[in-house]
Amino acid sequence: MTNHWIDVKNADAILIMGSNAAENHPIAFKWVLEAKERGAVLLSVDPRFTRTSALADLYAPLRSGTDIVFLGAMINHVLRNNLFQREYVVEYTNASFLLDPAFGFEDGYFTGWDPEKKTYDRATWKYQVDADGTPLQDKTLKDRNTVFQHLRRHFARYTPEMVERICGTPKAEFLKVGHAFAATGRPEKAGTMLYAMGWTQHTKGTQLIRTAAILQLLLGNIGVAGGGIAALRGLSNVQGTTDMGLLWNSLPGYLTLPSAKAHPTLKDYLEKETPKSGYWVNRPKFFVSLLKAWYGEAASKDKDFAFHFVPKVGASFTHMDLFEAMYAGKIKGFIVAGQNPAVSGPNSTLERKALERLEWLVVRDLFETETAAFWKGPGVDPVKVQTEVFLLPSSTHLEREGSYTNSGRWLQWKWKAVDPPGNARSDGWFANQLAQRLKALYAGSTALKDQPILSLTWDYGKDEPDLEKVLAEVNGYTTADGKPVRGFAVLTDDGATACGNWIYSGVLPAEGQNRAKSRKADPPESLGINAGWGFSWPVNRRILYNRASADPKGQPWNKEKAVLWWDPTAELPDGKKGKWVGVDVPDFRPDLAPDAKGGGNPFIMRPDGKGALFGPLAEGPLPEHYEPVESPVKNLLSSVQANPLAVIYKADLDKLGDPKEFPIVGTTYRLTEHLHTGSITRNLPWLVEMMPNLFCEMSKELANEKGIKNGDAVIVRSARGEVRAIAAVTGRFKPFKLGDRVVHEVGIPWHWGFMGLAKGDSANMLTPHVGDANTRIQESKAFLVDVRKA
Amino acid sequence: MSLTRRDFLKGAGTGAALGGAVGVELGSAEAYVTELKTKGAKEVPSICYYCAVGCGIKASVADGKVVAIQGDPEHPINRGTLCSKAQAYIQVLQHPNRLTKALYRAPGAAEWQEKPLDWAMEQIAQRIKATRDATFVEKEGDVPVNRTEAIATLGSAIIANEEAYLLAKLGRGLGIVPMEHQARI
Amino acid sequence: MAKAILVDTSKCIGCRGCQVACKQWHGLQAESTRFEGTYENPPDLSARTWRKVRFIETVGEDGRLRWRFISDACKHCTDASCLAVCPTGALFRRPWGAVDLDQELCNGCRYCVAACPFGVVTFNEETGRVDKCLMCPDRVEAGLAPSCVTTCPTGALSFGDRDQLLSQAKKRVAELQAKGEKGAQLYGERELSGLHQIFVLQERPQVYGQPEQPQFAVASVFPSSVTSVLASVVMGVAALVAFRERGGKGEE
Amino acid sequence: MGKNPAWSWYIVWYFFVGGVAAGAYFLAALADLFGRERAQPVARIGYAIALPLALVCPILLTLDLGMPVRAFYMFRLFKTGSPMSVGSWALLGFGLFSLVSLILVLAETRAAPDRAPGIRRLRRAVGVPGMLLGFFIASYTGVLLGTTNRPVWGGNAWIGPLFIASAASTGAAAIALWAGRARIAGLRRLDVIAIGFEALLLVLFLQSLGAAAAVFLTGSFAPLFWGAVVVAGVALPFLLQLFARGGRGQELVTAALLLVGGFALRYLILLSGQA
Repeated sequence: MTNHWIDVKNADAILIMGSNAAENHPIAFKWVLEAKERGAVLLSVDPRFTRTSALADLYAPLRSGTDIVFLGAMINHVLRNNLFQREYVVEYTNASFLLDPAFGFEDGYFTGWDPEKKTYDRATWKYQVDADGTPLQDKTLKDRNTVFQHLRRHFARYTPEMVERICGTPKAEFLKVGHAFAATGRPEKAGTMLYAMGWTQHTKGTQLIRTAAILQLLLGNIGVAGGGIAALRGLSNVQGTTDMGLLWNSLPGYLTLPSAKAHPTLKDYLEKETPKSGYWVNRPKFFVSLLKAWYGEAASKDKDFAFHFVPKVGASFTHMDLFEAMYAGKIKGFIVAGQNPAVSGPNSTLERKALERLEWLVVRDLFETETAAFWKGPGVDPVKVQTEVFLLPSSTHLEREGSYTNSGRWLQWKWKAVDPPGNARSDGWFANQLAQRLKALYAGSTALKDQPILSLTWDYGKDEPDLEKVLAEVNGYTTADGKPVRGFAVLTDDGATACGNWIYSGVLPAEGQNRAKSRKADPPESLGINAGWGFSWPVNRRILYNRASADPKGQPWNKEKAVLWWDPTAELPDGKKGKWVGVDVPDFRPDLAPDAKGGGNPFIMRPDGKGALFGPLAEGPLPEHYEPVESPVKNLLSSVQANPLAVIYKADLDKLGDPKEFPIVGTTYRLTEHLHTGSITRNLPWLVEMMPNLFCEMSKELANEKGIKNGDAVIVRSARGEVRAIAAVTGRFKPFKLGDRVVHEVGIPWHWGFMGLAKGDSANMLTPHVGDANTRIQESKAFLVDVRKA
Repeated sequence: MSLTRRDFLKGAGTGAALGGAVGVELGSAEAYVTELKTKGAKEVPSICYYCAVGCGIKASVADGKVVAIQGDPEHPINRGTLCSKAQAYIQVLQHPNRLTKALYRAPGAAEWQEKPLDWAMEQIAQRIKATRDATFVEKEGDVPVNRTEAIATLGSAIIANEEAYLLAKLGRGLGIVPMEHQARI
Repeated sequence: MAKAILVDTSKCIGCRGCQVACKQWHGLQAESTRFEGTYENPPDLSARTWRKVRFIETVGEDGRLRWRFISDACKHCTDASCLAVCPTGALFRRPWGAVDLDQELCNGCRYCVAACPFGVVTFNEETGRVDKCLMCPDRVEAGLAPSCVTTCPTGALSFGDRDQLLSQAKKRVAELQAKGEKGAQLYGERELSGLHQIFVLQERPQVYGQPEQPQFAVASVFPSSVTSVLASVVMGVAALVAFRERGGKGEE
Repeated sequence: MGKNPAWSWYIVWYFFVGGVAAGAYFLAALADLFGRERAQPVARIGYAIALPLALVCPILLTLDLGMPVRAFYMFRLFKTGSPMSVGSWALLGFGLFSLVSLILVLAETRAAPDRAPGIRRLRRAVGVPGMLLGFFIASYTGVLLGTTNRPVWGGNAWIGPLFIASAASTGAAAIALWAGRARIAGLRRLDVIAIGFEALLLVLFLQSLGAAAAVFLTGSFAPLFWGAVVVAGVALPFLLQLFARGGRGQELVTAALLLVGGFALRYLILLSGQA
């Protein structure tokens, strides 16, 4: 989230799309309804009428996988009717930048497409620059090569009629939503968008979110209170664990793991990964401080801070890559903790089969999960499974301490309430034990390959680690005396500082001070910044890009909801006058005056300081609609059916469905009453009694066609497998009328599995191993199925 | 003998008057009093386990047991409120099927065996070492790559930052590249 | 001062925090259920489910679909049939309005079960006694709100002085009507001389499974008694006619 | 709508047995009051029947409770708004009066001739409040059903009267059966009036139900209603007692029919509100 949960109350319009916030983030809805009480309009766009839609002022249905068309048409609507916030767009975005005249787009492809290699040559995806390399601009936005004019032309094809024919949204409903949200284009108005997996689990998920970002930039909604784009993350610390680098190519603080090809040496890494301008110029300080934190003494300057210890990536290992490799027998050992891929992994038939090919598997969880029990799952003969499995009992969050980072980037400390039962232990304990045991096993080895593990700094106590000590390392310290650094601004690239995760730096600014433990809330009637509650990364900033909440002269666009403004009289520590003041920590150099060079560039993480309407991703610098890899219809916008760069896996169990055999769109989602794979919640009687069985929601029309009655058992089938569910025949799903065609969609929650108190088939038996072109997240929100009465 | 509670009479209203609701109570029936079950319990603040809203919860602990889990009224996001999942969380702590012992399943076996935790940890460490040693790639050409792609880790997104940091540090320290978690799917 | 719970259905998102909060606070066991084509479960209020959210799909006059949620529990009526008929005094009224139940005094006669106009009071087969929502007297008397209210994220449930909640509810109804919600109405102000759980509804009570005109069961004692006395008189006269000896005529 | 209280077979039997006991008693008392020597068998037999049946009643009621050991909690309160509360006390009183009346019957038969009239006077005096309790016992169950929010029962004011008429006819039937070969004066006349009255009340009851009457008339209860209640319990005994002159055999058949009809009536009314 660019902003945070409470800030939603400051919005004038809330578009919930790709999320069912009332269902999956019920407490967040407190703030959605608070905004509504204050007069905000609540818009719900979803294939199905959800608990969120029930509270919305306007609801518009759309076929799964067509969100870019819907949002693109909103962009078109805003541009055509001059509803965008012109000054913001001109000053704060790259709208006025001139693109290479050779850049263009035709029939689904941007310039540079190589049909042989199936990749883009990005040579033309760039600005025209002057001799200094500064992009050329036309602030009138009239030049046909401006980003703005490209945007206009690109989205001109995204008309309300197209929305009706592709998304199945009645034109009138689309226009109502589009109009209501476009009203936030006025400078004093703010609109926010809440999304979740409904936007990410597509083969063009990243582009979809970019479409949203473009719209928000056009409407001047980024950086302001009540604005922003809110990724509603699904698990209590999925934000923090991502921040900490638990993704294959990531190191803590979003420092990329070096690759063998691009970064053979530290010098290569720093040169290639550090831009010339923007905040990332500091990357060497962050990276070197990380190496110091990890490898201590061994990370000496003369040895390139032990850069060679860091594993260099070769092949990709995103979730699906990992399981494909496992299925191919390339992965021998697997450690799974608090996750349950046998249920949550797409094409779970393949992923379960992959587990059989492991030599050993370690699972740590609260209950016996499907992943731990894969060897006795449906259709599996234990005798034939040679995998050794260790299942270790885990403690719950109330039986251990530590900090969680919520979706709004707030670090909050949680105190331990009780001791865990029996041999249940925390993940910290597991890591600590394992590190000590491995260090002991490798002790004395002089082999080069064993030096990284032997050099790894590790001193957190014997059993349960001292987590505040860990947090102190994460925060960073000066290597000379071990004193905490006050923030990442003082980190250095010469080895004088160590820091485990630069973005968290400042959480322990002084010894004995842990800002994650701060518990001073703002009064309810305030703007809701709550700077005294927890610690928000970076540097306790609550609204990212908040320089953009003020106009180019430094005055707030909306005085009533002012976040930041330039005070020319305020005194700086050095006695000079003029600084940014307000209720939040400036996301800007605090003394950089609006009229100074760069004083009007709010997006400091970007080299040019401008919001990127034009921003290259794998499949192009502007979002374009393609049909899902499995779709019942032809792409009406171009002859390119699916995202040309979608990742499609080709193992024998990776089958794709033919629309003739599987004419119905299938989608998966979650329920309030269960969490993810249900490994916890399907064991809790109070939750099971509310949601006992797997069900499949479908329209009355489809049910009629198939002779299915509400409550009947049905079989939902895809090219990958089939599941048995109970039919929920409802008016909340309606068939989509696409021109003269009718397309049906069904939905099925993915919480069930074969273990636990409430058992059922897993919806992911149906979903495919196909992934987003940028993130490789699976396309489980739009795939093809058929339904029949069981 | 005393008249029934005045409030009964008051409450009974018109309809009861028609029915002649004049009652006499023979026994003494004071309104029973139940003590607040959290009375005297220690309130431990924490953060909800489930989604990423980050609601504050407080666990009421008495005699080393959690007797109630409620919303933290001081928390600015949820202000004491909680959804159904969080309200049911106490059942995890009281659950008869919670894992409390290390279990081991030998190749081809049809059942789990209970094992001492220490044994399991040592075995795991040895498996990691064996697989790492057998699959470690020190160099690709001239470039030191120091990695193994034959050991993978997955999870978790519901552990503390500090724990995640330790796992990341240890994993990379061992040279493991395939480390993923819930954020990808 | 009479207390009450206000249920504002226009703010309910159906998260069912209240439903489970009640179970947690009172330690109520789960029921065995099956998904029957609706999110709503368990199917009804019961001895183990004192509060539940009902999910109602309905189509308005404008042809648009609505999905209504209502958090339902004991209404704590002023004219409380259950309390009025209870022969043992197990059901009683708290000074602040709640209809409470002393399990120690209940002998399981089930009269209250039949008497309740809302189907709230339920016999518990396991304990041989009845059960229902008590409005958390332990919490209220300690200065807290009932657990369902405390947990409600959106303010769909609130607790306080009944008078104050009533005026709040009326204001809300007016607001909703001004927004075009023509079905917005108050339920529980006058019904049964006033409920201690009052509702802001967006449709007719019937749509939410609530009786339009709940009846105070005891109201029929008087007419029934009159007819019974008259019938007794008739039988007295009949006996007089039958047994009075008139010289053995008619019968030997 | 209230939930189904699931009152069991014990309650059907209680309604029936209580009705017979109450009917027998109030008929006995009325015969004692209004009849002369020829009506004395009605009084003696009626009192004699009332006591044992009155003793069975609390047992049946107790067995139906969720917590039978707490049956005596019924006597914690006396709540005039609750028919069950008042009924419990009334049942206690009725049992006492039945006992006293039976003692006085036995006392009279064994007393010296000069003391017998005094005892009978005393019995008549005792019989008056006892009779009132009898009427109460006969009807309060109907009032109780009316004081609910169940289908058929809720708010209905005709079940009490119906139960009184039925108590009279089944009480008379019980007396007739007890008497065996002996003829009892006045019973036939009483039957005719009571059954006629019952028929009238049945019509009023059904009419008050409106559309809900269908459960009896055409619904799943219809065969039992028409067969057992209307034909066996009302029409046949009425016609037999009015027109036939078949002697003792006929009396006994009529009595049996009345008991069957009375039982079926209670059963159906209890079931219809719990369907």
